[in-house]
Amino acid sequence: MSALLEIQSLNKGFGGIKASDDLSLSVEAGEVHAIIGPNGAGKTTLLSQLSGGQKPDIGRILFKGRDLVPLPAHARAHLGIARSFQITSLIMDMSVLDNVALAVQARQGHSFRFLRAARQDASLREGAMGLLRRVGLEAKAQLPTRALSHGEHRHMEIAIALAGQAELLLLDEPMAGLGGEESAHMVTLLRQIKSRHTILLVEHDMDAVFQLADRISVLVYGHVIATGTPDEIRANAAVQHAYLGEE
Amino acid sequence: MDLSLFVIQFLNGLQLGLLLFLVASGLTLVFGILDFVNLAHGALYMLGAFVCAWLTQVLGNFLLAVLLALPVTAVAGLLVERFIARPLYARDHLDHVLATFGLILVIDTLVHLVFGPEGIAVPLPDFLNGQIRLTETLVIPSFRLMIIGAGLAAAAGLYWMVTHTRLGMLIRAGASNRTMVSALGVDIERLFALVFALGAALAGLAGMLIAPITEASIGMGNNIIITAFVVIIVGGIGSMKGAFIAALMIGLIDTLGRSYLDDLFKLVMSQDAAETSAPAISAMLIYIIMAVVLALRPQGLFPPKAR
Amino acid sequence: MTRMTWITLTVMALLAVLPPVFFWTGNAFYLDLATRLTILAIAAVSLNLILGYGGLVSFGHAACLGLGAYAVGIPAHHWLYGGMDALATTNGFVQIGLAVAITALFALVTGAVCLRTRGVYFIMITMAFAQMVYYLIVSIEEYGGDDGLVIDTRSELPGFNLDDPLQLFALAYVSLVVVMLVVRTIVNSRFGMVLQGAKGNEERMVTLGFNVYLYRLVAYVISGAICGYAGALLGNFTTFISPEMMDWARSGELMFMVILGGAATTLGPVLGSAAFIVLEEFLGRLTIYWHLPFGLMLIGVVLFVRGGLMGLLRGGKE
Amino acid sequence: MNLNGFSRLAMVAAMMAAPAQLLAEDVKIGFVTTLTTGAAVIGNDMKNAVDLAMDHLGGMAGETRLEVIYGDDQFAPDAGKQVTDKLVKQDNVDFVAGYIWSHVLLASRKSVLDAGKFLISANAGPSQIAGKLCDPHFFSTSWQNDQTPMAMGEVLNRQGVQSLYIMAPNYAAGKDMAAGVERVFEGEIKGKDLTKWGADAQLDFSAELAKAKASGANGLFVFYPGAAGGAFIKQYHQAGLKDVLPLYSVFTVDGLSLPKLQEADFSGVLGSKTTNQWDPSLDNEANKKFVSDFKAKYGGYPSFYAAQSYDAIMLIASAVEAVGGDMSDPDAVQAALKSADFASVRGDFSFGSNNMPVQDFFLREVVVDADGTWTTKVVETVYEDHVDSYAAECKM
Repeated sequence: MSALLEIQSLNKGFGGIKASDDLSLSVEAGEVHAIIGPNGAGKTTLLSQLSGGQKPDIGRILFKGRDLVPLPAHARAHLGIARSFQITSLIMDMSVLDNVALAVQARQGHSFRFLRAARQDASLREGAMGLLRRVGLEAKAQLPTRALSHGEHRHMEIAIALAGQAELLLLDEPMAGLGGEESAHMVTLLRQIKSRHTILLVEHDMDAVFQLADRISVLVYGHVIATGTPDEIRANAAVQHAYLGEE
Repeated sequence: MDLSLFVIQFLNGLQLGLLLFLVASGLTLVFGILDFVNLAHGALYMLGAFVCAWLTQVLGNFLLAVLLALPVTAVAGLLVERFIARPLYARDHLDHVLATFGLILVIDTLVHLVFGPEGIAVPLPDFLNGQIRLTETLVIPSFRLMIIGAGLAAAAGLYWMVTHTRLGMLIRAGASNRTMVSALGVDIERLFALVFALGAALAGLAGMLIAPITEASIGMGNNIIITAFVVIIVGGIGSMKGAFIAALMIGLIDTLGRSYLDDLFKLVMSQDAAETSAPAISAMLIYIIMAVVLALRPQGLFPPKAR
Repeated sequence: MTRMTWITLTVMALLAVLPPVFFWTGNAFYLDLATRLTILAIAAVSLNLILGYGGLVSFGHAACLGLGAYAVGIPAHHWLYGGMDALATTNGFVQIGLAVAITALFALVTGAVCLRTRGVYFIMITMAFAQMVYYLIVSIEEYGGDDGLVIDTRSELPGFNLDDPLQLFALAYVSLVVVMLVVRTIVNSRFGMVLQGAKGNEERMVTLGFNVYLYRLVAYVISGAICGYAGALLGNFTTFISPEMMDWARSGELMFMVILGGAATTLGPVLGSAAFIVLEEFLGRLTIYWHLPFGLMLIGVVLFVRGGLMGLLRGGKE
Repeated sequence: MNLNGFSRLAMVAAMMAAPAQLLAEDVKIGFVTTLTTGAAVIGNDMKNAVDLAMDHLGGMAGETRLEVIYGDDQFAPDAGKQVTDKLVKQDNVDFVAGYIWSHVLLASRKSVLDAGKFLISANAGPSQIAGKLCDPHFFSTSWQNDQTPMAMGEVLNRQGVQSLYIMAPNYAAGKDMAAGVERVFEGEIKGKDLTKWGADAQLDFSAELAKAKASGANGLFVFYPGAAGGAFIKQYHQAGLKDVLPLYSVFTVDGLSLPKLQEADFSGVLGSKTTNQWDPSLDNEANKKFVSDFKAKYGGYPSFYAAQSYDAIMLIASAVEAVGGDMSDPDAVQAALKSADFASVRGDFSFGSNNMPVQDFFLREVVVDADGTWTTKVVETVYEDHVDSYAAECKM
C-alpha cells in the first residue's frame, strides 16, 4: 500500500493558539483512517486545511504526490477529495434531491449550461436517486431539506460525499448528534462505503471508530501523538494519559 | 503653492473628517456590534441639526440647545432601535437596507411637515462668529476651529469609553464575540439599545455642529450617510480606529481634491473642462479609494479580529 | 404550481391588454405609466437573477440602467449635434447593442472586484461603483453633466416606430416577456442550480468543486446586460437621460421592487414594479407628503410581509 | 314623448358632448415647481404668488374660469419631466408654467411643446431655450440666465473692480450665470469654482472660500439660489471676508434668504448689492398692489420668484381673455401672449423676437424698511430694455 495522502509538518495558528502544530500524517489508499482527540485538538481545522477552506501557515499536503496547498477548494474537489461537515452543511432551501443532484452535477464537469432544465435532466436525477437509495432516503427525495431530521441530514451528507466518486472522503463527525439506532445505521452505511473509498474519519464516537477504522491517529493540541491500529491505540499509554490523565 | 492656503485647506479637511468621524463612529458601532445596517443614520444626523436649530431659536443660546438636543436625538435613536431595528436583527442585511431606506423617507417628510421645507438657520454666539488670526495670512473662522476641537474631544471621549469603561469592554467583546457577551449574563437587549442611542447622539452631534454653517436642511443626512458608509467600509466595519483614520483620510482627500484638482487638471485639459470636471472627479475620488481598498483588502484597512 | 401559473398568466395578460385600452379611451398618460412600469420591471427581473436567485445584494444596479440609457443618448446626441462621427447614429440595433455591450463590460469589470467581497461589503462596493459612474457622467460637460441629456430622436428599428407610444409599449412588453422567460430558463438550468446552491450554502458548493466566483460573475454580467437593455428602452421612453437615473436611491428602489413583489419568483419583480409605480403615482397625487405613507409602507412590508406580494398570493406559506 | 332611434342617439351624443363643452370653457394651467426638498421654500413662494394672482383675478380671465394644477418636480429633472407629462396628458392643461430650474425646464420642454401646449417659464432661462431651442409656444416672464449677471458685470466695470473670483453651482443656470458675468466684466477672472448641485448639493464652501481669498481677487461673484444662498452668506461672514473680498451676488440675497439672515442677525448682509429685473420697491400700480397684498396675505416680502410667477399667471389670463377663452386656435393664443398686454409688476414689459422679455435691470441694495424688516431697494438702473445675447441664434 502506498500513501494516498501525505501531510507534512502542517502548522496553523489563530492568534496565540496553535490549531496545527508540526502535524504529520499519512493515509494509505483503501484504509479507513480515523482521527480522534479531545475537543479543541484541531481536528476540524485539519479537515478544513485538507479541503481548502483554510490555508496552513507552513507545511505541505501531498495528494497522490501533488501539493494541495496552493490549490483553491474547488480545484481540490476535482482531484478527487470530497468532504462532509461536522455541522450539517446542506442547502436547506432546496429539496433533498436537488442537494444530491448538485453534487452529481459537480462530478459531471462544468455547469455553464444555461438552456436545459436541470430538474428534467435524467443523468442528474437518476444518479442522485441512486445515491439516495444507497443511504435509504429515496422516499424523501422531494421534500425540502429543512423538513428532514438531523439523522437524515447526516445521511444526506454521506450521499453528497459519495456523489463525487471521490477517492478520498473527509468525514467530519458523521455520528454527531445521532441516537443509538441511527448510529448503528450509519456504521452499517460506512462499512458499505469502505470497500470503494479511502476515508479520513474524524469522530468522537469511540465505539464507531473502533468498529470502522483500520488505523487511528490521536491528535492533541494540533500534534499527532500516536498512530496505530485500534488495538495499538487502546494500549498506548500516552493516549490514555491524554484522554484520562487530565480528568 | 501657497503654504498658508494649504494649511487652511488642511484644517478644512480636518474639520470635515472629524464630522465624518462623528457620524461614522455611530454607524460602525451599530454595524459592528449589532450587525445592523442603518441607512437612516443620516436622518438622525439631520434630526439633530433640526432639533438643535429649533431650540437655538427658542432659547437664543446655541450651546444650551446642543446640550438639550443631544438627549433628544438619543431618544430618537432608542425609538428607532425598539420599533424598527430590533425586529430585524435576525434578518439579513437586505431587509435592514430596505427598512431603513423607508425610514429615511419617513423622517425627511416628518421634518418637512413639522419644520417646513425652508430649513432653519442657526445664529451663533458672538465669540464663535468671528475669526481667529493664526498668522498674518492664516485666518480661520473660529467656529470651524471649535468643530475641530469638539470632534477631537468626542473622539478622545469615545476612545476612553471603549478602552476604560465596562460599556466599552462589552462593546469590544460584542464586536468580536456576541455569544460570549450574552453568556456573561449581560442584558444584550439593553446593551444594543444603549449602543444605538449612543450612535444616534453622535450623529446628532455632528448635525448640530454643521447646522450653524450650512443651516439645518431636509435631505442633509442623505448626503453624508453614503460618505460615512464609505468611511466605515474603508476603515473596516466595527473598528473605531479604522473609522477615525478613514474619516480623516476621506475628509482631507475630499477637501484637498476640491481645492487643487482643478489646478492639476488645467495642466492637461482646457480651463473650462477642468473647472467642470474637477468637482465631479473629486467627488468620485472617495469611491475610487474605497474600491481600491476593498479590491486589495476585502475586509477594509483595519478588520476587527475574528468574529 | 398551477395556481401560480394561472396568476402569472392573468397578470401578464392584464398588463398586455389594459394599457392599450387606456390609450384608446383617451388616457394616454396611463399608457405611459404602463410603459415605464414595464421597462422598470425588466430591470427588476434582471436584478432578481442576482439578488433573488443568487443572493447577491447589488446596491448599484441603477448604474446599468443609466449606462444603457446613455448608450442610446450619446450616439443620438452626436447624430443631432455633430462631433464624434464614428458614434453618431440613430440605428436602434447599434444603440441597443452598445447598451448591452457596455453594461456587460461594466458588470464584468466591477463584478470581478465586487464578488471578492461578502455581505455588507458587497452591498457597499456595488454602490461605490455606481456612484463612480454617476460622477463620471456628471463630469462630462458634452453630455450635459448634471443637467442630463435631452435626446430629440428615438432609436430607429425596422418595423417599429418608437415615437408611437403604443408601439413603444409593445416593444417593452414583448421584451419583458422574453426576459422573464430567459431568466426563468437560466434559473432552472444547471447554471441556475449552481447559482441558487451558492446562495443557500457557498462553502458546500465550493467543496463540491464549483468555482462559485466564476458562476456568480457570469450571472452578474448577464444581469447587468439585461438591465442595460432596459436602460436603452428607458432612454427611448423618456427621451431625457440624466445622472439622476443612477443615483443610489434609484438602486434602492429597484431592490424594493424585487422584494415587494417577491424575490426569487418569476412574476414577483413585475408585481413589485407595478405596485411601486402605481403607489408612487397615486400617493403623489394625494399629497406632496406622499413619501411618509410610502416610507411607512416600505417598513411595513419588510417587517411583516415575508416573501412579498407573491408570498401573499401563495397564501402565506413559503 | 315619443322619440325615434335617431333622435335618441342624437340626445345621448349631445349629453356626452355637453360636459366636454363645459370643460372646454375652463382653461387649465399646470404649474410646475419644487414643493419638496429644501428648495420647496422657493416653490412655496411661487405657489403663494400664483394663488394671489388667482385671488386678484377672481379665478377668471374675462368670462373664462381658470384652474391651476400644481406639479412637484422634486428638484430633479426626471421627476419634473414626469409630472409635466402627467399635466399634459392626463390633466390636459392648456398652459404649463413655472419651472425654477433650468435643467428641469430643458428636460420637460419637449413634452409640452410636442403636445401643442404653451410653455411659460416663470424663472428658468437657460441659454439654449432663448437661442437654438426657441419656440413660438414658449414664453418667459423672467429673464435669460446670462442677463442678470451681465448687469452685475456692468456694475463691476462702472465701480472699477479690477479682478473677480466666481462661484456658482455646477448646473445649467450656474454655468450660464458665470458665462454672463464673464462676458461683460472687463477685469481679470482670478478663478472659478462650480460646486455640486441638486438634492444633495454641497453646502459647505470652506475650501472654495479659502481659495477665493487666497486668489487675491478684488471681488467675489456668486450665484446661490434658494436655501444655499443663506448658507453661503453665513459662511462668507464667518470667514470674515466682508472687507477683504466684497460680495457681488445674483439671485442669492433675496426675499427668501433675508428673513432667515435677519432672524440669525447677520447684519453684515445689509448694504450688499445685487442685480435684478424687479424689486419690491418698484413704483408702479401693479407692483404696489402685488407687494402689499402679498405681505398682507403671507406676512413677508415676495421674492423675485413670486413676482415672476404672478406675472406668468397675469400673462396667461390676459391671453385667455383676449381670445375669449377659445383655445381652439393656437395661433390666436400665441399672438395674444406675444402682445404681452398685461400690467407687469416690473413696469414696462414686452417680448423680444425669441419670446424672452425685453426689460430693465436694476442694481439693488439690502436695506431696513420702515417696519424694521430687511429688504431691498433700487439704487440705479443698469440696463434699459435689455435684449439677451442669444436672441440672434433663435430662428423663428
